[in-house]
Amino acid sequence: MGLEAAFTDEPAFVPYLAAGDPNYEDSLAYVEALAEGGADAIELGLPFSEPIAEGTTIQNAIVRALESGMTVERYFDFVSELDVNVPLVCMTYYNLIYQYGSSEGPRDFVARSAEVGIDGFVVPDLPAEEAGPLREACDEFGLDLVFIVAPTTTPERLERMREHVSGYVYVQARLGVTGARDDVDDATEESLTRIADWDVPKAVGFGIKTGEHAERIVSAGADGVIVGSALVDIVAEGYEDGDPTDEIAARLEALARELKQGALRGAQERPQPERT
Amino acid sequence: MGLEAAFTDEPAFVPYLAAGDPNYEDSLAYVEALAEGGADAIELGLPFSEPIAEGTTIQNAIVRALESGMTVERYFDFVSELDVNVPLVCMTYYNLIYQYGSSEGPRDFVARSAEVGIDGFVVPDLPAEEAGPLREACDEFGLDLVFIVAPTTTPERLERMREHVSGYVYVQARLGVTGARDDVDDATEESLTRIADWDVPKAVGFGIKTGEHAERIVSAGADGVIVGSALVDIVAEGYEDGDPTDEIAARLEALARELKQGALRGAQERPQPERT
Amino acid sequence: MSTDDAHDPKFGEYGGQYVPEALMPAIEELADAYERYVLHNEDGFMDEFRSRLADFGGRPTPLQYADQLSERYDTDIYLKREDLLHGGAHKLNNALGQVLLAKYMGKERIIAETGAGQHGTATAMAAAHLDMPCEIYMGETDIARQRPNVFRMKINGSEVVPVTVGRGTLKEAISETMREWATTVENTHYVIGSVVGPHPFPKMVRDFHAVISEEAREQILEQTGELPSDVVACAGGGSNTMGAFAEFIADADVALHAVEAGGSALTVDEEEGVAPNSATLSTGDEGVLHGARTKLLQDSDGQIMESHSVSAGLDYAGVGPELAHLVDEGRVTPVNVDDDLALEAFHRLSQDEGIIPALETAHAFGYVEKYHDDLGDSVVVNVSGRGDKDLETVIEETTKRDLDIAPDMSILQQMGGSGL
Amino acid sequence: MSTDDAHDPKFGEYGGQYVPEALMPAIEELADAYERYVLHNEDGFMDEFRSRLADFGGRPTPLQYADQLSERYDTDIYLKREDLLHGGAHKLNNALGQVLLAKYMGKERIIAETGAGQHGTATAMAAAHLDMPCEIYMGETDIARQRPNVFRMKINGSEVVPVTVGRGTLKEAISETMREWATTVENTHYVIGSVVGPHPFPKMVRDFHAVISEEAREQILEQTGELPSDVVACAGGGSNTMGAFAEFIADADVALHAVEAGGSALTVDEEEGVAPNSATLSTGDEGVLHGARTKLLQDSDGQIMESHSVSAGLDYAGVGPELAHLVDEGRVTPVNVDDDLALEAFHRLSQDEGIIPALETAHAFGYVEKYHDDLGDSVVVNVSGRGDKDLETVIEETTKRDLDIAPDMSILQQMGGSGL
Ligand SMILES: Cc1ncc(COP(=O)(O)O)c(C=O)c1O
Ligand SMILES: Cc1ncc(COP(=O)(O)O)c(C=O)c1O
Repeated sequence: MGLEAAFTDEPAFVPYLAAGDPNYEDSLAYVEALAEGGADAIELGLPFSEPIAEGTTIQNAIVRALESGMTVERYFDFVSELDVNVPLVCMTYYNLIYQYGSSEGPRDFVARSAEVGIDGFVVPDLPAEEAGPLREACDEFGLDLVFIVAPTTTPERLERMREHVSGYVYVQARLGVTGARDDVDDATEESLTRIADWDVPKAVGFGIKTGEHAERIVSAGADGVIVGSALVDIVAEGYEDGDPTDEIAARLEALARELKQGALRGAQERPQPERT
Repeated sequence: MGLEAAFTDEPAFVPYLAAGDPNYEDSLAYVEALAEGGADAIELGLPFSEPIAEGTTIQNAIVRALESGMTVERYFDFVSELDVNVPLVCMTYYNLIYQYGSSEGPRDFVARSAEVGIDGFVVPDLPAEEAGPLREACDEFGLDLVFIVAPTTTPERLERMREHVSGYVYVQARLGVTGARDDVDDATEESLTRIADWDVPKAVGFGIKTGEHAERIVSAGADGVIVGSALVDIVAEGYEDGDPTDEIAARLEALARELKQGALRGAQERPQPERT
Repeated sequence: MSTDDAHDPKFGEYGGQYVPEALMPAIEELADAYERYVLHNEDGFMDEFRSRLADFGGRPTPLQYADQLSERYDTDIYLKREDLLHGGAHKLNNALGQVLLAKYMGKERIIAETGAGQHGTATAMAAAHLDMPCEIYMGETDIARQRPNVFRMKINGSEVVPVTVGRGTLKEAISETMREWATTVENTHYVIGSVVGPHPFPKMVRDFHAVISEEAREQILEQTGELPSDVVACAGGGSNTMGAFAEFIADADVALHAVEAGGSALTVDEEEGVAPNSATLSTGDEGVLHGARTKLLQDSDGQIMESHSVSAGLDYAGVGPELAHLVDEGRVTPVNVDDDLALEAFHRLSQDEGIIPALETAHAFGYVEKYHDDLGDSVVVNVSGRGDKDLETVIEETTKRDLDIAPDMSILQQMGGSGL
Repeated sequence: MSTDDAHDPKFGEYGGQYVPEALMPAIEELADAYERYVLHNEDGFMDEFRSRLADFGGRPTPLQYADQLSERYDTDIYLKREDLLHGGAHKLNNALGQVLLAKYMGKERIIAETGAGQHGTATAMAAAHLDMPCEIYMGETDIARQRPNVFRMKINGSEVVPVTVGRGTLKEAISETMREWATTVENTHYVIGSVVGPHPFPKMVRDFHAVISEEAREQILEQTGELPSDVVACAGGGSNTMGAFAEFIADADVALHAVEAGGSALTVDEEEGVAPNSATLSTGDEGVLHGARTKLLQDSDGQIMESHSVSAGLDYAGVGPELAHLVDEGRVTPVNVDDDLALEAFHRLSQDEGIIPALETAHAFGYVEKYHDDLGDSVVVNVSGRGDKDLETVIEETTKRDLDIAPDMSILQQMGGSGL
């Protein structure tokens, strides 16, 4: 359905979970709970054995998912089986995309993704320079390719990314994983300013944990917020404490709701709304 | 009384024990038992902490003696207390001789030795080249200085030794510690031939264990036999088995008797007796 | 030093820069520094590097004619003695180069990953020597089984940071270090331990190690007047390998053999995601790992396999992209030697030449033993490191196997215990 | 090489040949071989020796300017890097020289004694390299506590013969080796491990190690244009010491400092026959031990004391006779450094310079730390060996002491156990 659509009308809340964490069945319930809680799109992690771009929280989620038997084929099954009504973004590492299928390159993976209803990709270890073949396959099948803009990204690299990006741009709020709030806001504002004239929605992620926090990010000009670790934490804690699946799902839904509400509040506080 | 006297008339049996092995009192009894058994002179070891020239058997005897408290002063006491009627040879290493007393050099040690009734010295780590000061002191106090001739001793060194030697010459039967009998006899005969014209008695030692063995050595031309390890073995075994002192003493006396008898038999078998 | 392709992040289709966006600026900054300092000797960087390698590291290392092996194989065997480098392996060439480069770049802090601890100890030494704060990331499982190396890093003043995620081994340590780097790029340099990772690491690490072949080439010409027929080096990530090959690549008649760890078997267990070897060049296929496209041990999904070898330093599921390329081009021959043969070669070199090699290095000699008939008349073998670090493993693995060539170790058992 | 006094078995009143008669011919034969091969380079012996020292051993070793220490002490500190020699210590210079000499003499077998195992491992390496059967005599107590070195000797193909008499330590091993030599002199050479024993050993071992000062003298002249103000070396038997001093002895302005192990105290326990140090030059007096007249730790009877030091390689009750003589003459200054100061220096060199020294070597640096105000403006310190062998001892001794400078080792405890 096109990722950009998720950002129309109101600021988007985009949660992340690793598919299959801590197991296939529970994970289905958790992802559905996020949709229930108001997700406008979902980043669904396909676990890779060497997740070099993840923090400890998500690394551990990936370990749990792999240990419970998640594979690429089961991931596609998982997506097919998911009962949600929002666009899905496959977040994974390039090697899984590259290896899939009988022919070399990313085309087979994209084709199969399109088949099961995936709308786009975030590939943290695939910079714009190496993204040519995946971009082509995405174009062929009408899928989006999201890129991540970091606070350290140079102007030259911004230009390169702009050429390839579609769906939305993932604005990495800061380098550190946690930290003082004001920092985040400053870095975020600066990043948003740098790409203000791009014609894709700007979603900010990295370290967002509360509704209040989402509110500030959106009020600073973001078109959406991406939240991963805070949600994965709920799964991890519930799993460790042996809590019932429905309770954990309820907690996820509640946090989702809070985050979405925060984003909505943020939109109302914006000095001059850029989009309507 | 002069060591040479021990070799007059008949072949001499010269046993060795470490003074103080396994303790002062027992050791007195053992040495006296040897005299009882027919010793013509006794080599009495003064234990040194680094006995580089000894086989394992005697090394262990020295360790026992040191551990039971033997010191240089106690050694002199030991000699004074000994109730034997044969010449005594102090066998030790040069450092103990050198360190003794208040003035530098061997003189104090020799003086004190003379006082307690020692008749001469064997110092295995003191070659003729280094023996000047000790030779002088011995001359001053009328004591003998025995040297060891090895199968490997060169003719030049024999000459040097001949100048310094007195009392008797200690002929080392062979390099190895144990071995086939015929070897010993050959090496011994050759050594004896090399020093045949020396005017001191020739005593052969190194590996002699039985009366029969003593017999052959003497029949090969030796003026006496020196026996150490075989006797020390009796002390060691008795000590380990916890046998009573008098039993061990009796065994020593018996072996001494056997060795002396062997030596006497050997003298009768000599082709042409050199001394009468 | 070959500068022709310095700006190209690729080796044919291999290489590249598959890293999180947050790291791209650091990598571009590094590529720039590589060009200026390493390739163009700006501010005399290379002069200082070479001079410290000499005085602190002990270069040049000898190229030694091996009397006994040459006789055994009836061919001239020359040993390039990287085991004599400070720290006991070739690793210092790279560690010293990168820490010094970090200094020239104005970085204030060093981080590095380590598995068995060889690269970590080399980096800790270099950091102490150059007075740079240093943190080494190491999986907690590795910390427990590589205690002496942990201790060496700590006494050199480095922090050792335990990585507790997953299995707590090298893979996790690399991810953790990359993440740590991504959050501190501005003041921190990440010293990667082999010719792997994103551009410019594979080229830069190769150039720091190229001194091995630069010396060896000169030395053999001086000693024999001719180039060698063969150069043999073990290959884990491939840093000693590329170092030993680099200056011979243009000499088309010199055969280059990269010896990988054949482990216990060349087959894999897809189910468990485990390869009982790390013969990446011989059995792996193309993929993307740790920032570069290269040959990998992976399952059909593309998940990275656990590799295995008796030698911890060869135990890596990837390999340097340049080596992968040189193998595809036919310039380098990939071969492999299994655990048994490597252990045997370990004992042979120790007994015949009086050199106790690292188990990694022993693989190179295992290859020479088995295939000496295929080698030419003058063979340079890179002795990448010494084996002191491997004594415990060797006792254990030798005892398991009952090798004919192994010395009788009963004296140690008699004296109590069986370990070291 | 100073040949002036080659025929004189004495250094002043020290030295000589206090050995059993059975050994005298061997020693005379050796003195003859020393003169012919070593002093007169007969059959090109010295050429072959020097060439093998280079190719197999890794000579020359660097003379490294120590950045951090020089700054710390505000004087120029130069490190003579014998730790980079094959095997990790200066010991190989002598072991290789003697084993090669044995070959030239037509001997068929090598024996040697070892205490901590450093000389044993060097001899085993040299014997393997030169294809000579080799037996190393080692006390059973030492075997039990020096397992890695026992293993290294065995993997180099040497036999390790346990000496069970007495306490089973170095003293007993020396006696056993001397006795074994006395029974096999005809085909066997005894490789003594330091500048001790009867003539010609002290001179010969010195000459084999003199390459240290030969190189260092040349290197410092090249680097600074001047001779150093001071040379500092640790002294156990004194082989690295004499090696580091030899070529500077004629340079009257160069101060020579021999640093002994002060242990835990300089006092002695006459009752127990124990000196809690091995400061022979500083506190010992004249006597005869192991074939030579020299300075000794002995009780008033002349019984040799047990010496003690945190560093096994300095733990010897005697010292080379030439050093004793040079001290009496005032040419060499004997000093000592206690266990605490040595441990501190161990950590300092590791952290500041990235060099983990042997505990023996650490004594030399302890001296520089404490007395740097008394030293001149250009100090050569002999880094006699590396500290890999000492890790376990250092952990133990450091933990006991709670030294400020020591790194926090709690990471190792957390990961289970406290040893290596
Ligand atoms: C001695 C030695 N050789 C070889 C290797 C393998 O690394 P590379 O293939 O990068 O040279 C290692 C790695 O630890 C090593 O320690
Ligand atoms: C590294 C090192 N330095 C010094 C010594 C002391 O010996 P020497 O005084 O003969 O040099 C030893 C002895 O084992 C040693 O291993």
